[in-house]
Amino acid sequence: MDYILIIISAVFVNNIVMTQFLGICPFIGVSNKVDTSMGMAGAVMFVMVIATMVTYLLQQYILEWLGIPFMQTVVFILVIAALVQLVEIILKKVSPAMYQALGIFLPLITTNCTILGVAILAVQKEYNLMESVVYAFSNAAGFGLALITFAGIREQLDLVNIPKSMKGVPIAFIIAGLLAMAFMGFAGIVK
Amino acid sequence: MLKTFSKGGIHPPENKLSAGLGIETLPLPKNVTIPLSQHLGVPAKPVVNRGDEVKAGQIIAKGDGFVSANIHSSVSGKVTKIDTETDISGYKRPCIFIETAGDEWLDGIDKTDVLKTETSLSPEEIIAKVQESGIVGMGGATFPSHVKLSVPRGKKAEFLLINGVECEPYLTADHALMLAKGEEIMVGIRIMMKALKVNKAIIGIENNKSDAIEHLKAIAAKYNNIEVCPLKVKYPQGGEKQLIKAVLNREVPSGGLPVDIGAVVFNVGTVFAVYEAVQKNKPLVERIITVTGKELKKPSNFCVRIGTPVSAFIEAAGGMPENTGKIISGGPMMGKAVINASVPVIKGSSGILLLPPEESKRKEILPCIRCAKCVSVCPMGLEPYLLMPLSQNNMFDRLEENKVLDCIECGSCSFICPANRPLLDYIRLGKTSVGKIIRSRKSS
Amino acid sequence: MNNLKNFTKGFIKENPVLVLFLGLCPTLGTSNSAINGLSMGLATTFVLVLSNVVISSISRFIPDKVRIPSYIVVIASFVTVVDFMMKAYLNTPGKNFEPSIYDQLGIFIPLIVVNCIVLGRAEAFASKNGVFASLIDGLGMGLGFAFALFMLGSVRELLGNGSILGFKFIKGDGMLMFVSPPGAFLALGFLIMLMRKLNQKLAKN
Amino acid sequence: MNKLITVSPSPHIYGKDSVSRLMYGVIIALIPALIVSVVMYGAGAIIVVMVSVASCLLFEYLIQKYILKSEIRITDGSAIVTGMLLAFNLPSNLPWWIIIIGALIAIGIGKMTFGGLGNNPFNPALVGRVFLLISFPGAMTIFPKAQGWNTPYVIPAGEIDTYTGATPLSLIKNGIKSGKGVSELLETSGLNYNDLFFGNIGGSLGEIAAFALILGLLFLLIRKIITWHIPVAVIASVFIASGILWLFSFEGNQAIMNSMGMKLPVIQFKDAEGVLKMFHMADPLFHILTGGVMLGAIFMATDYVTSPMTPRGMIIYGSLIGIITVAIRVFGSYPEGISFAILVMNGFTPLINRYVKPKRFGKEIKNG
Amino acid sequence: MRFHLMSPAQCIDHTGIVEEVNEKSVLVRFQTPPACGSCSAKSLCAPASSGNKTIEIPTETGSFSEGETVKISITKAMGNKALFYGYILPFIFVITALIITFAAGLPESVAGIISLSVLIPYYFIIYLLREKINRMFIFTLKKLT
Amino acid sequence: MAKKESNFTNMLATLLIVTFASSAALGFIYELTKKPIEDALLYKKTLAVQIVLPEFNNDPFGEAKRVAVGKDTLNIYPGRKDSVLTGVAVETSAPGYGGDIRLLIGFLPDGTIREVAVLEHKETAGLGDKILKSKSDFPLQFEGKNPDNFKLGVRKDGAGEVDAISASTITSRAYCKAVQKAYDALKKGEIENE
Amino acid sequence: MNQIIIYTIASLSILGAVSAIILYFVAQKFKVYEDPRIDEVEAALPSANCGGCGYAGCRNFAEALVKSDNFDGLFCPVGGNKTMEAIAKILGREAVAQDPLVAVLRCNGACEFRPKTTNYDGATTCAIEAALYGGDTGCQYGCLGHGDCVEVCNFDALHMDPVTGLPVVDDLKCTACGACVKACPRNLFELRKRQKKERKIYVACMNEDKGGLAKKYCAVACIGCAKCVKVCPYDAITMNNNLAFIDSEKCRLCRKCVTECPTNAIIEVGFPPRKEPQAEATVQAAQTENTSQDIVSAKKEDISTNLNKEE
Ligand SMILES: Cc1cc2nc3c(=O)[nH]c(=O)nc-3n(C[C@H](O)[C@H](O)[C@H](O)COP(=O)(O)O)c2cc1C
Ligand SMILES: Cc1cc2nc3c(=O)[nH]c(=O)nc-3n(C[C@H](O)[C@H](O)[C@H](O)COP(=O)(O)O)c2cc1C
Ligand SMILES: Cc1cc2nc3c(=O)[nH]c(=O)nc-3n(C[C@H](O)[C@H](O)[C@H](O)COP(=O)(O)O)c2cc1C
Ligand SMILES: Cc1cc2nc3c(=O)[nH]c(=O)nc-3n(C[C@H](O)[C@H](O)[C@H](O)CO)c2cc1C
Ligand code: SF4
Ligand code: SF4
Ligand code: SF4
Ligand code: SF4
Ligand code: FES
Repeated sequence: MDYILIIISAVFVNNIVMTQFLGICPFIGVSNKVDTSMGMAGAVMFVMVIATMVTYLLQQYILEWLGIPFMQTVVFILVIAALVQLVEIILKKVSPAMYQALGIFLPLITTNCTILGVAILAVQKEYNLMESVVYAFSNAAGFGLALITFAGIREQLDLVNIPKSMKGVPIAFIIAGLLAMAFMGFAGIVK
Repeated sequence: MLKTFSKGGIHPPENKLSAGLGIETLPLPKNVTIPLSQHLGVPAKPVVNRGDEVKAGQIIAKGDGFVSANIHSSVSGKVTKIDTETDISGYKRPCIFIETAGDEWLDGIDKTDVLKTETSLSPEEIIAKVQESGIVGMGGATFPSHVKLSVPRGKKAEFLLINGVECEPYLTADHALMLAKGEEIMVGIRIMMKALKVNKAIIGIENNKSDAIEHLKAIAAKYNNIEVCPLKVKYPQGGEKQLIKAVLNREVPSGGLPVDIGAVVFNVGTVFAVYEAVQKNKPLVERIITVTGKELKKPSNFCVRIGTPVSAFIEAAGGMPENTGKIISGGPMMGKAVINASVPVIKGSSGILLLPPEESKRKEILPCIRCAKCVSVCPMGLEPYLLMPLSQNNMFDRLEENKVLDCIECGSCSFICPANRPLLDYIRLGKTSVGKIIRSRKSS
Repeated sequence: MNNLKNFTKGFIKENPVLVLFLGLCPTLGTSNSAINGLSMGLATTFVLVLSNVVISSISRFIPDKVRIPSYIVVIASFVTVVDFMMKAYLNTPGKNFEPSIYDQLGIFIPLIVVNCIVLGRAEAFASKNGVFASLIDGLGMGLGFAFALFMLGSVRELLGNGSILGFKFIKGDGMLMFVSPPGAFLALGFLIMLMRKLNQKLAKN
Repeated sequence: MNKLITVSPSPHIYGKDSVSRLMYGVIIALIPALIVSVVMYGAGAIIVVMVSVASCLLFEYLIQKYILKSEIRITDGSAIVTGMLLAFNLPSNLPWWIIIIGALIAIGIGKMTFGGLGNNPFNPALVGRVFLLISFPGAMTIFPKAQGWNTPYVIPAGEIDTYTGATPLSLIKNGIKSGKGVSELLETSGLNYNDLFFGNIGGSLGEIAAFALILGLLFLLIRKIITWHIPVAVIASVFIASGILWLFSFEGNQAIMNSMGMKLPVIQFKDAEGVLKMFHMADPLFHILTGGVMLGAIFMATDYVTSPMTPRGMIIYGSLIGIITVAIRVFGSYPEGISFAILVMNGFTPLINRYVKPKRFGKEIKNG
Repeated sequence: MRFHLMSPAQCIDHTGIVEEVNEKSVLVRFQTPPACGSCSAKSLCAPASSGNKTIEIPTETGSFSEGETVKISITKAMGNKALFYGYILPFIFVITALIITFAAGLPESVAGIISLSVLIPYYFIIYLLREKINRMFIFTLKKLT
Repeated sequence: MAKKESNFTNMLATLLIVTFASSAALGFIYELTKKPIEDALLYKKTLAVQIVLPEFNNDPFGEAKRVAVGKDTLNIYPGRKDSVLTGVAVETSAPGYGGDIRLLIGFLPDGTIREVAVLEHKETAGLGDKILKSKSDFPLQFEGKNPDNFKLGVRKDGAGEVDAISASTITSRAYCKAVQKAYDALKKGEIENE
Repeated sequence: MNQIIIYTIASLSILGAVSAIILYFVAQKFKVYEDPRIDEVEAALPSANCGGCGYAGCRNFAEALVKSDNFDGLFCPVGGNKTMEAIAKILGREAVAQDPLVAVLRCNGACEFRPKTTNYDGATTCAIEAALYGGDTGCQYGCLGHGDCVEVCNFDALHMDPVTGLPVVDDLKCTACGACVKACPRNLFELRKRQKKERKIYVACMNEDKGGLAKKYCAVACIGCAKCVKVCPYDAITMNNNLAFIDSEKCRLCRKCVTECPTNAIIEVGFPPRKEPQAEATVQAAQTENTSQDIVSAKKEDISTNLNKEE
């Protein structure tokens, strides 16, 4: 039950993009096409969960143990940066063709602030490992949901004439605002 | 329940002003201008020279290539020049100009009205005869009929469908033909069944032509395997895919041909032309044409020689009304507006429609309100509201993905759009561009 | 002259938020009031200036391949320092238990690490320029960022609460939408649009 | 020849529908509900509708003229529809300046930032409404009691309780929150289905009378302005979703028990009795007749611009609206959720359009 | 290399520049997509940006020369497949492992490490199957100039 | 000096130096700020108690007491000045519209409400959040009242003498309920002068 | 030293080492190295992202420039020689100077010279009209006037003249990117070499009909009389399908052909008014016939004098 609440909360009620304001850059930058948004969502899901697991273990079993939880920021960012690179190396080594296909398929997948943010938030919320993983997963799902919906709207808007001064980023923010407003209706579903 | 096709369609006001009127024959025109491309495909090659004397029915240009057709002189007289002349769209095209002198026909052509029912020709001979006679589809597409009669190897035709639907408002040429030449049409059907080696022919006629349905039903009773199928009135039932769907409940696959599902469709006019060619040895030099319009004194159905200037029979129908805003060759849904009244009639012209100025102007284009009416009327299940901006923005891959090439250009979407959007204009543009891209992809 | 230009460009012409669209997350997340926006902006400026200075002085010694990780370590350290400072000195709740500024900025303090502006400036400017120029650049960019946050915060606070920096202009509440998350997006969208128009005007003259 | 003939690509004739004809059709369809609201709420209803429509028109005009510098198209009727529907979603005693803000948001942000009619991804009237609900929750949640012409537009200070009353939905929601059962609540408040059907209840001014809205629906269907898919999908899914939940609720179980003479609980699960006692819910008929379900399903979810283009898409869209509505009503903190539900699904409309294509004519043949 | 007459709509393209021509393959470096090209933040697009990747594409025809601009395309289906095997499947394995180890009552540190290490055999198996997998992905190279 | 080449030793060395330097600095600064941070945290924790109670110089947390009222257990923090009881802070809560409303209520020894602090709430901004002093005068009604002779209930409900926040009856009810619970706990807790 | 500090240092240093190792391998395996010159080259480019060079965007073009050994076929029409020189400097190569070009419209069929024969009432794009109709005047070669070209010009160099109904090229802004050439369904744009002081002489007509026919529908059509061919001392004019063409490489701006042309189909731009009496007639004729064209040339004169001053 708790897990379900975490999921509903992260996907609908406290959506990472629309109410927590994390991952805005890819949200604004990569959300032009529905297909790539989907790919991006899948990749972020993997990276986010793995990163959260690793940072969780580091935090609980190393930093706390050493009494230096304040090193969180430095350690997490380094670990995440290295981790993402590591995954790439492994993929390339393991199957070059697959790696290449991914490279063509996906836009740049970056260690944006979502990954770090979710890792830190999971620690702050004092979740246990399983909860952290569910939390990371559902935040990635919420990210994907926002990204894909948003990409759909933008694809549609590509075909109509919007005022020149609103084109691009401003209109993206307006849409995000209205979408966030719509999602406010879910408030209270998870107390 | 009457049969009809299942998807989309509209009900424009019928306005069949000349319905039920007989066919009048016009006096010979003084001059004829015979364009060299009256069919899809490359223009025919002239085989006469300036100054030559020609007889009616004499071949004057030979089809050049696969989907090309022969062209015959429609009158007897002298070739005054072979030159380019603006066609109905304002582009200059090669034409042969003939000055009429008498009405002498080539030997061997039987121009009497006597019905000749039996034929001894083999299928191949029939097809050769059709080709020689320069017959092209009279339903509007002017696709050379001999090509359609030669079923490609590996495919088999099961049904011959005869298109007597005439779903376009105003037009009554096919209607008049069916009433006047019922027997001939039946013979023509039998000939074509033989050529196609099919055992079953069905004539599709919309319910608003009940006299024609009764008439043909009565005659068809005498023949085996020919059936008349009344259809509910709905535009564009005359489109061959819709007709096949309505009559046979089969769908021509996207990108496929009717023969892929065992059907071949011919217009009644084409059938009559085949009859005349095979039984009377008479090439395609004249056709039935409706001249109509709300302001016109005497809307009529005429039998005219190919190459007659349009103005000649507008005269015969009571003269060009004072306020004419648009002259349309064909029906109001699919016809083409012509640039002036001096252009000649060609094999594919089924009607001349004169619209008053108020009806000939388009209304102000408003933004699409996404009312989905265009989607709901599209008989091909396309999304015109989407195709138009895709075409405007040159998004060819998405046009292709959204099946722009399936559009039959019926115009239902433009007709229905409350925002007066020129949907079909842009879809056509998109079709052309995508078609080019696909061809270049295939050739590479 | 050049330094002056470097300093001022961050405000209007190359404003990191409103023109370059960098650091959007903290912008949206911490601009529900003018004071929050300003604090976040200043915290970022602090990191930006110091990391720029440090990086410009050490970049010569750093091999290319470990450039980014080294920069990250430097930046992250400064972020942690800011975190310590704010936890120590800006962590007092208000009279009515409004959360302290530190609590309100919350997760966005550690996230300064990944703020594209910081790393971006390190990469694009500090690693190629002298210490002083980098300092000016960091200060300019940082203050430009702070300026944008402050503007956005003020707009939102004014519309949403009828006040700026806590000074009430109208009685009662404003349009509460502007202090809730959707308002952040809407306000920023319009602010960017206005900035665009302003820059166009400037470019014309 | 001075009168040139015209040439243009085919087709050469056009249907008689036009954008303004459709919009004015919607306006006509809204009239029954407007009449009911005037009868119930008196002058307040008229003031709110007038202010809303006038300011929508004005803002549309100003933006088209001075900001977009485009053609002025306020006569097409869409701004009037937006204005009326915005008004229909407001309490009949909302201060005029809040209405004007709502109109500004609806037209300015909801519609014109995207370039105007046809471009907006979200329903403008609902954008305005939800914006106001979140921005001015106080003013937006005080609903006057229906007292005909005696309902004042400005409620005299200190007499709030005499003139205002809860909407049926908030009555139920608040009641359940304080641990009361639904039947008890309905009894004490004296609500019955007749009132719900004929509009003798508190609420936004256009949503109260189901029968007037259904009249509008019939008009829209007969004039072929809308198709049945969306309204039916929304109403049916609200009915089904709330029905299923109701079966699990205390009231639903009791109803079944009464009719079949069985013992509580009908549906068995772990600690069923205990859970059921805590889970109160109104019945599905109540859910479709109250709040904005009818108004939303008939007039707002059907907005062409923001709803899917194919029948299948419309049904998916409508059903999800219904489900989200019920979810918000039952589990969320808002007593009513249809506005949010429609806006959320507006957001998904492009995706629906992308993936739910009309059935094409003819299967594709694979070449080669 | 194989030509397919697939509609371009089902494909994903990238432009790249031929970097090296080998006997059986060419090395192509992707160009930054134009959208990114004009973005002022491109060089800082985060530490792990894979903005310019070089990939090796086997071709039979040696008709490419260095410095040439080419278009690389794969089908969307292929992209999705890569995504599935590269990210989604291992993700599912990790989660499953985590659930199992949790259910088995292992302490969470152990459970975490075990489920993370599931990735090792997973990628090892992929490595063993790499020939087969490589054959799943067909790239189309097309000259642009 | 030219850029260092990217070979393994160089890279390792650089990174080690950088990390060493920054970690050393961090550790150092941590030591420096440790005290202020702890002070700030302590202040934060005790702030509410300081606000709601009159002057005290004991450690109210140290003397905290837990009292069961109905199903709940409340924390009570007595404040004393030189061992004389100056007031008692009671932490209490009740479910409001959006979630639990948590209050800390300062009572004078005679049971009069001195101050109420809202520790946490999830009420609607603009409606239920009027329980905050900064938003409306609603909470002022309670100050100086003694629940013994001030009926904690919403006037509209006929349950007491409290004027509800308009359109937020639920919040108002919850507030009253929470205060009532705190008062009950206070009575039950029987905190006396030492 | 404090224990915490030791732990801090130890853990972070270990982490540093680990990252170093990982990143070392990354560096080994991913030989991604972006030539820093790409950035420089890109900065030197006009960043119009117009595609005039044949690449998707300026950056892609920059990459191609850096990658290739010489500048064969690589040219930025927007930046022109100056840009290419700057890039050559960055890359240490020779720039191949290309003649700067400018677009000219080869149709002078303003409304007054080319009366309408029909009213076109379809979608207002040249592409659609051209696909279905020969145009609303009798000339099937001339400008349709819906401005497809204006739409595609990224540099604001094209505007529709409301009087003539023809697009006008702003020489100063035109970068010769060629977008209009591609867009025009009638192929009316030609990229010509920029000549001295922005002067130019060209045949503003594409009509291939025989003289009489051409003249019938358009007063200023080229009728293929070949008088200009004969009069040109530099062999710059060729005649093909009844249509004259002036090669901008060969033309020396002597203006003999202009006066010779019986239909004024040859246009001169940027010249001072003629003094010889015999030429005056033409100027006058031009003035009476085509005032707006005059305005255009007058404007262009200003421009060219300005240009000269700048140089
Ligand atoms: C390239 C091409 C080849 C065709 N080949 C055949 C054919 O082999 N058999 C046939 O029955 N029709 C053939 N058709 C004819 C079409 O199916 C169709 O009958 C014709 O285009 C006119 O139809 P419409 O007036 O409905 O548009 C062909 C058409 C084209 C364009
Ligand atoms: C929208 C549409 C409507 C058509 N309507 C008719 C019609 O009413 N009568 C007809 O004979 N052909 C009509 N056609 C042409 C037929 O599709 C088909 O080309 C013709 O029946 C084939 O016979 P033909 O080759 O003998 O012309 C229509 C085509 C289209 C695309
Ligand atoms: C968006 C929204 C937010 C609300 N927030 C609160 C709230 O914070 N506190 C509250 O007591 N009631 C809240 N309500 C409930 C209504 O105001 C409800 O009608 C009221 O509490 C009961 O009516 P009354 O106060 O007139 O008795 C809210 C309602 C809505 C629609
Ligand atoms: C059937 C129908 C329903 C409509 N519903 C709405 C609505 O709910 N809200 C609104 O602002 N406009 C509505 N409109 C008007 C119009 O579509 C709307 O203003 C556009 O969304 C503005 O682009 C409706 C129009 C029609 C035809
Ligand atoms: S019919 Fe017209 S307005 Fe309606 S969706 Fe289609 S294009 Fe848009
Ligand atoms: S013209 Fe084409 S798109 Fe329009 S309704 Fe007909 S088939 Fe459909
Ligand atoms: S020049 Fe060509 S593209 Fe431009 S308006 Fe004329 S016809 Fe159209
Ligand atoms: S006029 Fe033509 S060539 Fe010149 S810049 Fe514009 S589009 Fe390019
Ligand atoms: S700041 Fe870029 S993703 Fe958050």
